[in-house]
This record gives sequence, C-alpha cells and structure tokens, in this order.
Amino acid sequence: MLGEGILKGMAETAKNFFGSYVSKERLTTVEYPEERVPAAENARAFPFLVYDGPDWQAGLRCVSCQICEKECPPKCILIEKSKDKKPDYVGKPQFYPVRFDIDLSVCMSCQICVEVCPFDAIKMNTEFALATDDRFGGLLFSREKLAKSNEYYHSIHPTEAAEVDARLAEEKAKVEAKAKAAAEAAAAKAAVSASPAEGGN
Amino acid sequence: MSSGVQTKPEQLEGWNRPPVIAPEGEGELLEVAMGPHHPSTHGVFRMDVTLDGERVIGLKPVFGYLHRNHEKIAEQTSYLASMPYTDRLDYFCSLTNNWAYALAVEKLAGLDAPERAQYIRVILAELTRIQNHASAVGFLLQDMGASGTPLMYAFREREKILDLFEQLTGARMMCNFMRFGGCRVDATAGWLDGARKMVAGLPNFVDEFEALLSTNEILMARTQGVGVLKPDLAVNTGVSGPMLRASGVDYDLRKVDHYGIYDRFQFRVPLGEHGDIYDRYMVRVLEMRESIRILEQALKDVPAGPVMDPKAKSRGFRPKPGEAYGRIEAPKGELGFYLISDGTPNPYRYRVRPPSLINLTILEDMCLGHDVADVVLIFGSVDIVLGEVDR
Amino acid sequence: MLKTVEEIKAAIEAAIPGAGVEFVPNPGPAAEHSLLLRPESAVAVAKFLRDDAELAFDYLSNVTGVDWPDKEIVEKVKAMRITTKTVDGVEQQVEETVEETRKRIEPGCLEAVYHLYSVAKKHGPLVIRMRTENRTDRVTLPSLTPIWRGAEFQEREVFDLYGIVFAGHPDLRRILMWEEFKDHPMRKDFVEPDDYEYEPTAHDHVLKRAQAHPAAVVASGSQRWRDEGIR
Amino acid sequence: MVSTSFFTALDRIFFLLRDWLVGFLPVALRPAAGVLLGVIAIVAVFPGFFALTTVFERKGLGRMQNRLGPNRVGPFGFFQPVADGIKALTKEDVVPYRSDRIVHFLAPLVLVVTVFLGFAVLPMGRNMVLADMDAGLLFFFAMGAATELSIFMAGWSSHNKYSLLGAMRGIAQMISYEVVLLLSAVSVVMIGGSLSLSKIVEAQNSYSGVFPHWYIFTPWGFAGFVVFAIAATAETNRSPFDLPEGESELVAGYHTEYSGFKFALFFLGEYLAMFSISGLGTTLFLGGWSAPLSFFDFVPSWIWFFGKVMLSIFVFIWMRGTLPRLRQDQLMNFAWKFVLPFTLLNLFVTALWRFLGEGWLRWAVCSAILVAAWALMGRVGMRRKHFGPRSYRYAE
Repeated sequence: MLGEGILKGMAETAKNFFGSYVSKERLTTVEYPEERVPAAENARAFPFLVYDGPDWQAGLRCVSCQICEKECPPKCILIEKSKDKKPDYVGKPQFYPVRFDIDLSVCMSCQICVEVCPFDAIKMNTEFALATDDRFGGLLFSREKLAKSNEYYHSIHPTEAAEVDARLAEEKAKVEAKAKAAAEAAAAKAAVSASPAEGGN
Repeated sequence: MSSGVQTKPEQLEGWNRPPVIAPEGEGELLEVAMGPHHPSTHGVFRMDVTLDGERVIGLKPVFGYLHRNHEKIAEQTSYLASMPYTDRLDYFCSLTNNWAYALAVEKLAGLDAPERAQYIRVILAELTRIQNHASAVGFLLQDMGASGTPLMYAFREREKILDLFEQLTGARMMCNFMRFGGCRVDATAGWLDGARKMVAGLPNFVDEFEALLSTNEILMARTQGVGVLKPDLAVNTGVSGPMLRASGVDYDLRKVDHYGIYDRFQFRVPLGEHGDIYDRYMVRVLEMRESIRILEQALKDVPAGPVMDPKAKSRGFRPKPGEAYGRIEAPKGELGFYLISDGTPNPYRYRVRPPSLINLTILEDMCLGHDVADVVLIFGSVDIVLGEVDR
Repeated sequence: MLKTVEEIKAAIEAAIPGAGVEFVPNPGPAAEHSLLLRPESAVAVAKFLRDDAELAFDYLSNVTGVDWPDKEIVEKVKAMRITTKTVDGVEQQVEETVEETRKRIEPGCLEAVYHLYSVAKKHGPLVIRMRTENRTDRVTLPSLTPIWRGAEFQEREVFDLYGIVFAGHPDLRRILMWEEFKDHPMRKDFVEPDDYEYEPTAHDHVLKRAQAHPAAVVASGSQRWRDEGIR
Repeated sequence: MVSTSFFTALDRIFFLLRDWLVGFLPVALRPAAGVLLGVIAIVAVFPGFFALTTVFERKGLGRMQNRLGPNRVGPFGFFQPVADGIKALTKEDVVPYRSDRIVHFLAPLVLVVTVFLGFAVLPMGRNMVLADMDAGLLFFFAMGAATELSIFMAGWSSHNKYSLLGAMRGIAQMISYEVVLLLSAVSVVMIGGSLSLSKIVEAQNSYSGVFPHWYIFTPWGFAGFVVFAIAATAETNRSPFDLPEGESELVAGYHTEYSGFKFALFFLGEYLAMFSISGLGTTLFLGGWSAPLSFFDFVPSWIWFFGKVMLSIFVFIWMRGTLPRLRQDQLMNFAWKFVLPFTLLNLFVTALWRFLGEGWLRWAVCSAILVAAWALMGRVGMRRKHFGPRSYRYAE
C-alpha cells in the first residue's frame, strides 16, 4: 500500500529518537572540550625528538644523519649538522643536530620520519591541538620545543617505547660486550707484549 | 598551444554521444553554473547546466579546482614518500588507496606480502568499503533532501570503523598503513577482537539503514528509472565499481583479478538490472552485506606470522627498470596505479587511474532530459571524491 | 584465456596488413609487455582489438602520457677505420680498431599508454602505446575516444598535462589546469613557476628559490610564464 | 468547588488579564484596546513560540539522527535562538546589485503580515478568538493564499536563477495544494455546517462516554486529516515538499539572496505558517481546544490547543527527519492525480456518512470505500510510474 515504506522509515527515526536517550551505542557523540576520548596507543599527530636522561641537549638521540629530512614527503624537516661530535647513548662519538626544525604547519603526520630513523630518535606525539594565531612561525618547532624525554614517550606509547628501550639496551649491551672484549683483548695483548719486557727487566 | 583539434561528434565512428535534446517550444534557455560553491557538488566541482525550464538539455562538468599535480609530486619523491599522498586522493578510503599503490609497487619490484599482512589488508579494505558505501549512500540521500538522517546513521557506524583504524594505523583518515611487501605494523589480538565485535554489530546497522528508506515510496519514485546507464555504454566508458555493476555488468576485480587473497572467501557480487540510481543505491547496500560476510570469514582465522616481506626495505628502495599497472577494486571503482621505474629511487612515471574521474565521463549522458533536481541525484549516485578527481 | 602479446601482435598483423605494430618488452618483474602502434593505423588496430570476438578488449582502463625527453647519450663506439700506414716502406691500408667517444642526442618523444581489459572475457591487460614524433611541434596522435569513450577525460588530461594533441577527440580542452594556463606541467622539463599563488609561509625556502630562479630558467615553457606575467 | 472555579479562572486567564488591563482606560476606548491587546499578544507569543520551536526542532532532529543538537548556549542550549537572533540582526543585509530593491524589501514583510493575519480567526481556547468571523475558514484560506505572492516577489526580485526556479516551483506547488487543502476542509464544513471556526470546534466538543467526537475519529475525518496534513506540509514548504527551498538543488530557493534580518523574517514566516496551519488542522479535525478525554475537561482549553499544535509540529519535524524530497513533476502528479481525486471521493464519502445515519453500517461502508480507494489508487499510480520494491540477482 502506498505509504508503507514511509511509515517504516518514520518508525525507524522514532526508534532512534527514543533510542538516543537510552543507548550509548546510538548516541556516540563525545562533547569534546569537556570530555575526551583517550588517545589510542598507536595514535599519531606530530613528531617529536626523544632524549635520554635529564638534559635534553646532552641526551638527544638524534645523530643528525638527515635521513628523515630526505625522506619527509612534504619536506618539512630542516637539520643542520654539528661540526663537532659528542658521545651518544653507547658512548660512541656522533654528530648532533645544532638545528632541527620541523614546520608543523606543513607536516602531514605520515610517520615516515619515524619509520626511516635508524636511531629511534624521532617519534610521534599524540598532542594534536596545536592551534596558534601566529601564522608565520607559530608552528615552526625548533629542537627545544621538539625535545621530549623518554619518560614522556613511555607515557604516550608504553608498548612501543618498551620495545625501543629493549632494543637499545640490547644494542648497548652488545657494544659494551664488544668493547669489553676488545678491552680485554687489548689488555691481554698489552700483557703479552708487556711480559717480555718484564722478563727483560 | 591551441586548444587542439575539434571534430564534430557525428563525424566520429562509434562515438556514443547522447542524443541532442532540443528545447521545447519557444523561450530562453537558462544557463546555471551549479558549483563550484553549491551544497551538493560534494566539494569544489562545477556543472555548467543548460536548462529548458527545469529540464537539462546540456551539462558540462568542470573540475580541477583541487588539482595539485599529485603525479608530479610523486615523481619527485621516493616510492615510499608517495604513500602518504595516496591517502589524500580519495580521502574516504585511504586504506584501499594505500593497497592499490602498494600492489602496483609490489608488482613492479616483485615483492609479495606475507599471509598475515594479506588478511589484515582484506579486513581493512572491506571495512573501508563498508564505511565508504554507507557514507556514499548517506550523501546521496542527503542530496535527495533527507535532512541528513541517513548520513548521520552512516557516520555513526563510520565513527566506529574509524576508531578501529585509529587503533591500528594511528590515524583515522590519513592512515598511511600499507607498505611495499606488507603492512606497517601488526594487528594485535585485542584489535582483532575489537574488529570482530564491531563487525558483529554491522548487519544490524545495514538492516536499520535499509528499513529507513529502501522501500520508501518517495525514494523509489525519485530514483527508479532516473539516470539510466546501459551496460554496453558503461563498459565502453570505462565506468567501474558499483556503478558498473548496477548496470548489470558482472565485473568485480576481487573476482576477476584474484588479487590479494579474495579467492579464499565466499562472497557474491550483486548486480542491478536497470542501471538507474536506485540500482546504484541498492548495489552499494548489498555490497555492504557481502563485505560483512568477507569480514566475518577473514576475521575468523587470521594466521600468525610476519607482516612484512623480508625482501622489502624502507630505505634505499630501488625497483629494477620496468613498468607495472596494479589495480584493485576500490570502493569507488577500479583504482589503478601505473608505474614506470628507471632504477632510481623515484618513480619515472607515476599515474593514478582515478575511478571517480572516469565514472564522471558519463555524467552528461545520464543527466540529459532529466530535471535539475535529478542532476544532483545522478551526480550523487556516481559517488566521487574531488580529491581523487582533481588529484 | 588471453593470448600472449606476441600472439596478439600476430593476430593484428593478420587482420590489418601493414599495421606495423611493434613489440615493446618490459624488463621488470611484472612483465607486462606492450605493443607500440603506429599513429596512422592506431584507430584501425584499436577497433580490431575491441571488436575481435576472441580478443574483445572492450574496456579501456587507463590512459596516460609519458614524457621521454631528449637524451644525451655518451657512448664508446668501437669503429673500424682504414688507415694508411707505411709498413716496410710500402703504403698499406690497414684496418684498425679505434675506440672513440661519441655524443649523440636521442630524440625524445611523448608517449600515450593505454591499458586495455576485456569485461566480456575477463582478461587483460593489454598495454598499447603510441609515440609522437618529437616533443615540440609534431605532437599529434589519433584519439581513441571514438573507440573507447572511457578515453574522453583521460585523453583530455594527457593533452592538458603533457601536450599531446589527440586528433579526433570531440572536446579537447584543458581539464585540470585552467584554460589560460600555458605549458604542460607533467613534462619532465617543466619548471614550476615559483611566483604564482605565492604567500609567505614559515616554510620559506621557496622565496629564496624564486629569487635565484631566473638563472635557472631552462625551459622555454617557464620563460613564457615569466613573459606573460601570470601570477 | 474551589478547584473548579480555579480552573475556570485559569481557562479564562487571558480574558481576566485583558479586562484588568483595559480597566485602566476610559470605557470608550476599551473595545479597541482589548482588540489591540489581543493582537499584541499574538504578535508577541507566536514569535516566541517560533524561537522555542527552532530549538526543539534542532534538538529533535538531532536526536533522530543520534546527535545531541544545540547544547552550548544557555542550559541545554535553550538560548540558542537568542544567539541566532542576534546573529541575524547584526549580519550585513546584502541586496543584489541588479535586484528590484523595493520588491526585494517588501517580500518578507508581506509574508509575515499575511501569515499573522491568519491567526485572527483561530480559536485558541474557549472563546479565545480574536475575530470570530462567520466565514473564518474562508478568511484563513484567503490569507494563506497571499503568502504565494510574497514567495514570487522574493524569487522574482532577487535576480537570481536559483531564486527564480524556487519561486516558480513554490507558486506551482502552493496553488496545486491549495485546492486540496480547501477541499479537505470542505468535508468538515459539510458535517459541521458552518464556516466559522469556533462553531466547528463547538461541534466537536462533545463526548460519547469519555471519548470525544473529534472528526479525526471518523473514516472521512481521518482520510480528510491525512490529506489535509499532506497539503499542509506542501503549503508550508516543509519536507518532503520543500522543493521551493530545495537546499540540495537550488541552494536556498527563493530566499537565496536574502541575508540578515530579512532572511530571519522568511524563517519566521515559514514557522508561523506552520503554526497557523497546524492550528487550523487542530481546529478542523482534532477538536480544537477541546480535551481529548471528557474527564480532562478541567484543564484549561488553551493548553489543549497549544498542546495539539505542538504535537503536529513534532510530526512536521519527524517527517523532516525521515523523508527525502519529491521532484517537481511528481509533486504535481501527486497533487492532481492522487490527492485531488481522493479528496473528491472523500467529499462523496462525507456525504454518504451524513445520510447513512447512525450505526455500524456507515462506519463499515465509508472505511471500506476509502481504504480500497487509497490502496487501489496507490497501486495503480505506482505501476503507471513504474516504481516499486525490487529484488536483486547475484553473480557468483
């Protein structure tokens, strides 16, 4: 009969009208500034630089290899390499960035910098509300603004950060073991080379 | 450069132009520019419509307002760096765009995604298809004047699917998830459980969605017999996706090309008979049901294993010289990527075959002789995203 | 089942004598070999491909252009040269192998690539190509839009972005760029005009590039930009 | 007894208020002042009602669409219309350069004035009618027809293609449905025997046991009400008959070129028309201000009237939240080929009802005729237009 479909549809909207008062399934709205959905663990917004230890300048993991700068699709990263070197987390002397700028107004949150980074130095933040009224440079983040502690990284991406830490610790252990072995070998060698001299004495 | 050589349509053999519709009686014709700022052009799109009263006797689509030369950008960056740009083609279905591009590069470089990655890809692609079809139908009904109710129902479900995407890929729309030879991260058991729970609720949603308007007399009167596209013309025009199947042509790349692991799943391809707007609407709704079936099967047994081909590498990726054309059944139609490699880290030629653009070829033919109100519906039933049309 | 590209080539040549179809191999893993059509016979071949009962390539999936700029090829050529030498007081003509470096310019072309599938037989793809004679003035190719309507917008796009003129296209206008735009942005030698739609951003290396630009103008295209002052 | 007199007083509260206020004036001025007060009350109350309705509409639509609706301005968003009003008032009033400025200016005024005039004859409570004309129904329809003029003025003067198309659609639609609206009211007049709206309400204000004698509870009355509701929706340009505005096709139809307060006036006019037509429908078919069950008689009559109007407004909103829009030719076809014949048949059925006398026979006969006619005409119409549910095949 003419009108059947219309009545069916009206029944459906009526169901939703009343349903929205009782069912959370139907009324999915989250009233944003007052209540927030907790960020998913994988969520990504904009990149930041990880540092270990208390001093961000000393602990920055970035060795200024500039791979991310090259791979960044919108080319929003600018890195200036240092002239001198400073020891990294395993104690090996490395370059460090004297300038590391990310223009977040250009960044498209694609995470490719994170993927290509061999040093786990750049990670994605979950903070997305970065609006500013300064159009020229308000979103140009420099090293100071980008540097976030490893603890912060643990707080936003716990699983991932634990994995990274384990990997780094493993590498460090390997390097240390190697260094120890090398040192022992050197000591042994020294001992060997020293012994004739001793004997000579 | 001159604007090229113009040949009159009637001089061309096989040129399947629509019949020229003459205005009735006397009086002036009305030329209306629908767009670029118009409530139902789904973005910045213009249709220069010539009207005789309310009857359309001419229509020229005009686009390019969103053109950013995506292909040129891709030719100037590495293969990997184009991946996030593909998200922005059809921003409703970034994951299928990812897949199409990854598929083309895999073909170009001879990579293969491992089993588990294939499953995850299928799950994500079908979720994408459901949310795209739901919103496409919602937008179509919105164009019909249904005050956004169906659209809001579609968005309600889309919200849940996007939540899943965010949990897995980190972003809701610009997922940038697939990689050449696999997926970027693995799906956790918790995520798969969440997806199962979500999928279990989907049939309910489709039922509700159908009850709302599928048999509504107004909808049937508005859409049946309007914007008819005959199957042979559809094939000749390169129309693809639900629009082609609504015209009754059995051509679903998931069945034809056997890409991914679609061979393993039981699903049917719904076909329309009349090729009108109602068929396009219903084919989309029925495809959602089939997608749910695929999802149920895919989520049942996701094998364990790695998600990346061990041969694949993210840095210094240089495929051998050659070319490849990879295409998948994206929600909007056949999405293809044509790549030529010259052995350098950047593709020599990178081409997107945008289903939205090519499905628009036939827009004028479908609209001629109908009312201006129908133009909006026919356009809505094509289901385009301007990000993909203009690239 | 789809015949191999060589078989299709043979079929075309049997059906259309003098079609002059050339086989273009694809060295990559995809191994999608293609056929190079001659512009004169392209429409006839395309019609055959579409209408042949066995091939039935009724679905044109993808049309695109490729730009192959003029290439300077430096190659070492071993040449036999006949030199006159005096051996033992007798002048003799001796053949000698000399290695010499030659530079030659391989003329570039614009190429249109078509990917064909068959909906009826569910096979494909068949890749066909056409090449223009050069990249400047002889850039006309026959349009395949009369055979496959699906080429309509895509050929317009190729015309717009590459500048291939498709003879026989019913409505060849720019499609993505605006009508007044000069030059063809997808060509390899296209130099982006840095100065249009310019607005200062924090991401401002563009400005420096723009200032350094006039020296870098190589293509006549961007010179034209400059001359006509489009901004 | 105290309570009875209290409720009587409450029922007459507006009269008491008026008499008290008028009492300060000299006797000669009292009748005129009384009328003036009534006019002021209507002009003040209904825009307030409009403001409330916009919030309820948006919240109701929101709930139907599983959203919250406006909830930012004031408690539960109830001050939203205040914000909207301020916005409309402070907005720039843009008049297109090539428009006919005078007509462009007059169009919203004509709309609002004519719509307000319609309220004069509506009995909003026991004896609460501003001008109790003998031909009140006729006056109401005359005023309703004048709104078409304003729509055409707006569409024509804007010098905009969308406006023109919208206005053309509006005129065609409103004239077509005017016929249906009138004819469906005629059946009430046939039974009620009067064109005076107060008399029509009085005729319905009696009870069998506890149940009222509203016209909607008769077969012809129900059919008449359905037709009246369809025509009223079309007349007020509400969804699914909102073609003159046709948001997705014509941007905003005849008021595309209006901004600021003129646009707000159009908006006001649309809602006022909705109230007045709901009021008329209530009066004709839903027993006007009479109570739905006899023992609720003590509740003030005006509460019932406004309650019923609110209910019909809710139905308007409900339809808007559900239904897609018709197309122009379908709309006209529906009016002339379906609704009009059905209304004519309903007139015949009404006459039959009148002369069959009391008893179950007239119920059975009249219902059967109407149901059969609706089903038959619906089926024939759908078959002629080739639409209906479909089944789909699958390729394996």
